[in-house]
Amino acid sequence: MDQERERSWTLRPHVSRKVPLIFGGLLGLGTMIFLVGLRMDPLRSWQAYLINFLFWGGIAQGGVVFGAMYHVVGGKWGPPIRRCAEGMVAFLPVNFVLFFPLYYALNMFYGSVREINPVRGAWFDPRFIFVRGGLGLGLMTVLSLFFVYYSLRPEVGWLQEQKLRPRHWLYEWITDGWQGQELEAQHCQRGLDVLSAGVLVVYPITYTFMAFDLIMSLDPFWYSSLFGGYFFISTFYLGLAGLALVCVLIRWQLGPSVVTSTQLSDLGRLLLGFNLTYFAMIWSQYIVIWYGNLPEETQFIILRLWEMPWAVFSWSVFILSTFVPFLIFLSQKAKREPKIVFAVSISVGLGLWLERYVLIVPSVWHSEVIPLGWIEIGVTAGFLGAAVLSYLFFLKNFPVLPFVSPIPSSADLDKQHAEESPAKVRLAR
Amino acid sequence: MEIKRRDFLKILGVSGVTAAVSGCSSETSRTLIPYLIPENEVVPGQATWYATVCRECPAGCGILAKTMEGRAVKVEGNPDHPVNQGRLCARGQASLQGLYNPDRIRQPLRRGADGNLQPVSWDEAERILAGRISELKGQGDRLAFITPVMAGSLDRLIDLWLKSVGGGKRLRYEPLSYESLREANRIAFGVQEIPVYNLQNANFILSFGADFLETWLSPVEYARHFALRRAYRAGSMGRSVYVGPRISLTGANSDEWIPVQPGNESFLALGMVNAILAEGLAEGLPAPELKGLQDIVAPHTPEAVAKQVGISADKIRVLARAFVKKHPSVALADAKSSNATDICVAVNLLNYVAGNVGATVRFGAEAAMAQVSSYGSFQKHLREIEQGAISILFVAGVNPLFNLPEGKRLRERLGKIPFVVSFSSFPDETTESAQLVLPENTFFESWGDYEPWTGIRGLQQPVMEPLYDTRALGDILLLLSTRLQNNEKLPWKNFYFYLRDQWKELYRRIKPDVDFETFWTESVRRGGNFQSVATKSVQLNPEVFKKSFQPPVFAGAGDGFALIPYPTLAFYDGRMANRPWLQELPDPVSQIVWENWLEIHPSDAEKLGIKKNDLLQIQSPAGEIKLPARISKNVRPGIVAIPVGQGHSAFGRYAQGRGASPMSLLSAEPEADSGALIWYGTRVAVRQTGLKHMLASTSGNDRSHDRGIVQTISLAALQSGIEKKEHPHLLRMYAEHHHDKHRWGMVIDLNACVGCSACVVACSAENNIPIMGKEEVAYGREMSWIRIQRYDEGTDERPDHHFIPMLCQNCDNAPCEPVCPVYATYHNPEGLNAQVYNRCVGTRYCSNNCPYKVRRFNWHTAQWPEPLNLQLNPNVTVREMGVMEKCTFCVQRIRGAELAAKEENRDLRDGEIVPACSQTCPTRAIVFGDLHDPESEVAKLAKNPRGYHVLEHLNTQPAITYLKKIKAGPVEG
Amino acid sequence: MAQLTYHQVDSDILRAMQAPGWRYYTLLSIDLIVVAWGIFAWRYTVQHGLGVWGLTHPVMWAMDITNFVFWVGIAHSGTLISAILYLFRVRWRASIYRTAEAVTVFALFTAGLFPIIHLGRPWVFHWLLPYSQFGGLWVNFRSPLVWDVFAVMTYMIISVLFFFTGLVPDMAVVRNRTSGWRQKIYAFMAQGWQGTDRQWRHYKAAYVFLAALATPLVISVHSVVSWDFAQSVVAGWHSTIFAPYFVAGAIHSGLAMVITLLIPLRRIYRLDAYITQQHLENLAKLIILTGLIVGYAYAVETYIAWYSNNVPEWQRFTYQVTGEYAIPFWIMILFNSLVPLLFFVKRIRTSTPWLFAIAILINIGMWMERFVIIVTGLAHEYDPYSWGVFIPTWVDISITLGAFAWFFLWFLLFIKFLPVISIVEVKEELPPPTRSQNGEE
Amino acid sequence: MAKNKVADSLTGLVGTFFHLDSLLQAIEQLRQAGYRDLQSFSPVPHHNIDATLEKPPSPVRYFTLAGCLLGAATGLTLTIATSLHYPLITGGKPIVSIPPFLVIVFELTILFGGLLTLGGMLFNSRLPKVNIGPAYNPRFSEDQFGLWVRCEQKDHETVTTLLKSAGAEEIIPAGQGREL
Repeated sequence: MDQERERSWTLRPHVSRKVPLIFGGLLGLGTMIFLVGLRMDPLRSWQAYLINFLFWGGIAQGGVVFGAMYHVVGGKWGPPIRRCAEGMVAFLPVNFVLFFPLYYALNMFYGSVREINPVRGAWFDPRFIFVRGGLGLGLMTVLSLFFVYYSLRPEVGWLQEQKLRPRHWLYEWITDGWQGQELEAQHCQRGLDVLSAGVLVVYPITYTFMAFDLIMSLDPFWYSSLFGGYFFISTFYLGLAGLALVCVLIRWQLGPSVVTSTQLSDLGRLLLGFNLTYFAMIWSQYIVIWYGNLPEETQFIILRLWEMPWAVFSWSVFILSTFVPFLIFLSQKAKREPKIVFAVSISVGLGLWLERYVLIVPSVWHSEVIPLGWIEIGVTAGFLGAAVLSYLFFLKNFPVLPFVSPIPSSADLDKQHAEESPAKVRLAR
Repeated sequence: MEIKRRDFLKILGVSGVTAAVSGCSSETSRTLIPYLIPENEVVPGQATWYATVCRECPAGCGILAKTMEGRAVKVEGNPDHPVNQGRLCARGQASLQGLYNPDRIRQPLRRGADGNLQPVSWDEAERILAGRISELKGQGDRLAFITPVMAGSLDRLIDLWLKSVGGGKRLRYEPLSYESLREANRIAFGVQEIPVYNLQNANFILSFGADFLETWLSPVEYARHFALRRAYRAGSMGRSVYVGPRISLTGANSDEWIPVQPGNESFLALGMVNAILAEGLAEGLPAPELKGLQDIVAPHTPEAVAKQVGISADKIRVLARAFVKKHPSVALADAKSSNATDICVAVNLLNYVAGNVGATVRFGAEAAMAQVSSYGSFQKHLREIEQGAISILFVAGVNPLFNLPEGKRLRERLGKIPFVVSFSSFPDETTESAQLVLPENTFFESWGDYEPWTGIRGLQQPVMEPLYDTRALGDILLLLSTRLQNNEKLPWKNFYFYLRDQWKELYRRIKPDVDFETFWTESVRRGGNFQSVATKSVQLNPEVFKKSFQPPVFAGAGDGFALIPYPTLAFYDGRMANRPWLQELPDPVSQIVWENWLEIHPSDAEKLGIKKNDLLQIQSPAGEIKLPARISKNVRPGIVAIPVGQGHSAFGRYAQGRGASPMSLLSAEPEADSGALIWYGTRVAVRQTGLKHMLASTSGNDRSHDRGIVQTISLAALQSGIEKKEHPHLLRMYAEHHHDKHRWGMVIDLNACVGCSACVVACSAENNIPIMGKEEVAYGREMSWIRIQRYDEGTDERPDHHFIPMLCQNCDNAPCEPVCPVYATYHNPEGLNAQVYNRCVGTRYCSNNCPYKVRRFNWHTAQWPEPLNLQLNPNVTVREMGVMEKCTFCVQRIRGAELAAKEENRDLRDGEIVPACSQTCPTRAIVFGDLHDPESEVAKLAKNPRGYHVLEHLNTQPAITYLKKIKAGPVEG
Repeated sequence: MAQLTYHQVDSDILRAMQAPGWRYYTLLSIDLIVVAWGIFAWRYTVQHGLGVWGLTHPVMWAMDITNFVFWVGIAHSGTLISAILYLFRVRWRASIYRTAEAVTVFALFTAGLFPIIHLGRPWVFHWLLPYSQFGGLWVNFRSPLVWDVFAVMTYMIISVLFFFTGLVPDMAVVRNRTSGWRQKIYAFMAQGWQGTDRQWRHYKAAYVFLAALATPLVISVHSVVSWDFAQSVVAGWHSTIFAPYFVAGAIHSGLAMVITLLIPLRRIYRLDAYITQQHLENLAKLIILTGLIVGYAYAVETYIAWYSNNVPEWQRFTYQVTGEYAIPFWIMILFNSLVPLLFFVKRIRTSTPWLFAIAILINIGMWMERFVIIVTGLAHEYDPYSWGVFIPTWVDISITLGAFAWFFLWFLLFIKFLPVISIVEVKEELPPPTRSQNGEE
Repeated sequence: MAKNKVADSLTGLVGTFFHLDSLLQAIEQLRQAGYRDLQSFSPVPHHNIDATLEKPPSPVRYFTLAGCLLGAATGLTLTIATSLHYPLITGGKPIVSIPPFLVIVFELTILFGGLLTLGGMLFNSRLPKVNIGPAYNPRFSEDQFGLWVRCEQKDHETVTTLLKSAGAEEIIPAGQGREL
């Protein structure tokens, strides 16, 4: 058994030295461009910053939430996929740090709102937004980290026992107070149960407020009660797309035995499902606003959907992140085909980046020229760099194939309990 | 759908004809002259209009009656009549429900042995009556005849007839009389008259309790004047202040309300005179007069008055200055307290020193009301009755047993009269104690004339055959005299010929350059003959200088509340209480229907621990009644107010047993100087009964909760010149839709709307709107398509009532339309929000989605007890149970006009189409027309800077533009 | 312990279909009386007009539409369990989905009545159906009420198909075990099923696709129902969150109803072997989820009411919380979003009495939710002059009770005439008989 | 029994099994022996049966697809055509207001899809059937498996032995037994 574990431990994508360099470069470049941009056109650079902050943070968070969900429903179909998802946690602390600079942007964004809508002024005092946003994100990050921590601990513990790896502060920290496999299995089990629930409960709330505070309120009049729900669904969808992308890459690295076609197609089915959910969220808002025809609601929508130039963006969002994936994933075969899955996740990601763009920019940007150029690209590149680096860091240090698993989730335990129940009706295997 | 509806109407029309064929015989109908000459008389489905005179109150407005298939279906004001100029009040609109009242007396009745009234034939009835009269054997003065003020041929005929039976006592009785005013005019100016008031020229109207928007003298006329002068023109508008113990509708429409204890008005007026003279503002007064006046008002310095009346001396001075500076102004007095004459005299002096007499107060053309016989003389006759000096009493057109105080004692007294004859058309308190009832025609069925002001002679022609076996009073008397062989004295075949003769004399007097027939025909067609009368100038009557001014005195315990009974907009003195439309018409200020109440100030209510709807016992030396409480700041502390008109014991199903009449609480003692009945002379004790009695109000909430439904603008802001705010350009969710030919729209000027509610009744009459009764209305199920919403925007100290007529806004983006699953409501090409009754399945979603809540649902099958159904407008569907209904700008009238235009192949003229509400509005607040036609009045008004849409933020794009009410604030001077 | 055999499964499940005892008949007759009373109340309405209800201007919808929304909602959990869980290959659905689906079908039978009952002129209800009327006038496809017609009709048809498709193999079982006229009926329902490989193949395929269609359908249906309100401009109705919020609420109430029915069912017919504590616990877990979503919706609604800065919206909210309908409102908050949180405690979600009690409370809470949303929205609309209050009359209440009785009537009949648990799917969960097993025996 | 009239040299044999594995074994043996026209009876579906019989996937999916497309088309034409045929403006919304219509389209898509799915299933599995053929044994619905083999008279022995060897409890001839 140990050999088997050892095999899966060694089975890690070996990333060529160049890759970190390239993305490090991107990060540096992005930072530079951002700083320059701040001098030249602060508003523009800040809005680019906000877009990417929401986008990359969204991918990471979405991934972790997937992991938590996988645990809660007691999924069995793809340990590596679960681990790939957990890996995204690596970017969350970075993202949390990246939230602080926004403090300087908020004043710029909300000055006008406070003038037009004094009633809500106090609520939009940047300091207040900053504090509540910070607390939410902080909590979210901590929960996510500990969730993954409990998932990794047994394996790292085993590694330490086997002395397969030079001592390392990270491992030391993770396996602090190690009490041996069996005990730990139980202990981590409980931890996972609690934290996964925690993640799943806190996530919607935090992201609802992110949506209300950082996007919806940029427009002083518009409001939509579903917007929060819409945003956390969209973010989760984004996370899934990111996950699919990573999985395909891993598969290409380590071969189809690690990430099987079946697992891909299951992932694909999930994507399809959330594609529909995401669309339902858009539709539920659109039809209501269309029908009600109340100016305070319609203006926001019309401006983005029917007025140039924003219409272009909105419709490409629709095509890239909703329509195309739907058509493609209708077919069973497509879902099993790595290349196609890869392409689709790219398209979804692109679409959702534009989505955040078109949600934010028209509210704060009031000049003729469309703010889409080197600043935006630069800032995006920077975030990309940061995200990839942190993910590589995770891959480097932790096994892609969770080998001290399947950790039986409490759901399974229940099922075992069910097996003992008088009737031998066998439930979920 | 339109097609279908018209087919349906044809059928209705036919059935109408068959109904009308029932007896179109006599000469009268041949001698009728329609207002608009049609080719031939009765055409199925085509209206014929007849001019006549409204006799529901002494104002004597001219009306046009619309008859279809021989039955009157709608009345409108007669545009040629100088008093109302084409407009009518709520009572006038409801007059048809007198004609078609299901409780009308349908044939002569006599009191049988068992004490009940039994039908008799006219012949029999005349025989009995003739017998009784001949028993008098020339002692004609044992016969008394009570009528209202008639001011016309019939009045003279009655006198003649009385003479023919050897004289007799004649009483012209009006519950709302102006005896003290008449007397005061004698004292002040030596003319025992009631002058003409030209409110439309008055820059400042100071009303001492005169409710000229509801009942005072000539409400329709004065409402028009008031609105005309209130209109904002060239940077200014007329101002008005109301002095009185409670806020009437008139008070609610004034800039200021100065609450005073009843009876103290005189001192306020004198204080003002004093101030005016002191400040030397009175110009052109001859020295002796000035001297005399100064002597009279000397004791009444503003300071002294301030103490008496309880308002600051400065305020009195400000009012005084304003009253003179805003020349011409006018002060009106409707005094009802024990010192009523004093008050009127004081007010006369005020007008005199301000130079209003001859300007806004004109003697010369006197009001018919001046002919009223005083309540004092009435009392005298009652005493005679007690001594048995009267053996026959004729009562026609009045109901003293309801209106006079001490009803019980009165009934006993009448009981002493061997033979009481009532000519009433309805069973009422008086017919209850009559031996013989000879039902009179309603004025719609009889000839007559009425001269409300000298020179203004309205000619009243019957617009249809009598519904029942009833007769005109004139005819009855003439037939009677035939029986009594008095023909040589009264040689006329019937009243119609007498009337013609009377007009022959008039013809001789005014000598128009046409022959009599043309003159007559023209007068009948136009509804009368109208001459202006020269103003005669008056001087102060020396007698006035000897006048001493008394404080008011009250009967009843000193700690009681001063009782204020007040006639109401809907019921006048109570004679209208049997009209279901008026019963269901919310009182504009209280929004209460079907009953009356006792109004008490919150502070007093708190003292007595009275809560809303507590049933209270109100007691005075003369009697006691029970009424539910309405707690309101509309009355000043220390007084209680009760509307008059309800509390009938016998007046048909709609009036009987509703509320109570405060008149029975008053003391019978007439006022010393004028002999008038003292209305405000009683203190009452108010006690809890521990019971509750729910009043039915149509108002869901009195406040508008910052919804901006009634919007106002300050006079200052208007003077500083505002621009109509252009809305920020809105991005449209869907393309604008176009109205190819017309876009019907409406403008409602909230500054002109006084809340008189005439439009509401007019709408009910035009659109066959059923009445629901108290319980249903209490639950919010009234059916009115247009309603006068009253919002109290005032402070805790002082209410501030705003009125807004709310009807279907016929929105461009009507939220009600798209939600209907069956297209029962849709937007028609002329911009109407059409409602197809036959298509409606009754999901009621449209009403839920209507922000203005102007859609009405037929909860039950509507009831029109015979013969009310004869009034139904054949051009409008009667809606079935379970369907939604609403205002469509009187689409039947629009179609009618369009058809007419088509036949004459011409375009529609602006103002050709007039919905019922707009047609009757006495203040012309409602204007309807085509918004597409830039020349139309409505299109021009819609551009007014005061214009706004209700609930604009919902983007419903209503067809109705409201013009903001102008808040002028307190008068300055 | 011995494995369940195929044979035993048949006999256990068919036991429920044996001739009923006096308890059953008493229950049935009481139920019938209530149904009859409800029908009388409706007849009375038709005769005297909707005025006999508590409806008024401005509250033109109240208990009628509340019942409609409530019952459509009840239907949803059935489809969730039978279709959605099927797609997610959740095995434990096997032994409860038949009942759940029956609930769906019967709830729809009940809900379907109200669009007709609530009409002012029910005798022309057919004008709501899409056919050419009055020379080419159809229905107004822009009206949410017409969407309702389509959504509910479709949902009803698909559910019935799904229900009977699932029944076919079981009907074959029953057919083979009965005789006489009963057999004829079941034979008809079995459509001549023989369980050949070909039949099974197409059957399974069809079943998957029906499930795949039912899933988006079920979501769309309650979205459409929610849009009856959300599409209006009524403050408190016009809200974008309504669609997901109603769907979650629907499933919330539906699950509660399923629990309410399953608990007595397994007790009376001794089906604990098939409907285990585990099933109920899983349902309870789902309820936690839906409860949380519903709670989230309440919170967001409140936040937006404040945030929107919209006077009528906020005043309506304060009215809802403090006005005439405050009690129903707080019941709704308590029963729908707080009480279900108790299920986080394992001891509670595994105790039958607790489950039953809380399920009942949720049923009440969800009915109240619909009532509160509908009535408070209308009672205090834009024009304060036209504010009003709805007070239910005996007719309102009778019709509501009648509807409940009507639903239970169907369910009672179902118990006796159809297998309450899918025989075939339970067998599928068992290991097929093989020689090896026999070896052991 | 119309089909029985067709006197045919071909007949069939039905073997009854108590165990799934025996059934599968029988299928394999027969297929090796070249008897490809087999027909199994079972109380529950089992993927192994299909696997061993090597049956193609069910074509029902195409019915579903067709139904959905048909439904969508119907929905679009119904809504748009009727609105244009009797154009009434409501609430200022366009005569052809797509968003609301899409709701109808969606519902009809599902409805038709569902109907055709069911139709497809009935059609493909030759249901409904009026009467059950002799090959069928009521216990097939309970706990036994059956296998019908199409073979000529002369092959009866061979087939019988094959079935026996696989563990068939009883073997009866069932003429044109194919799920008649």
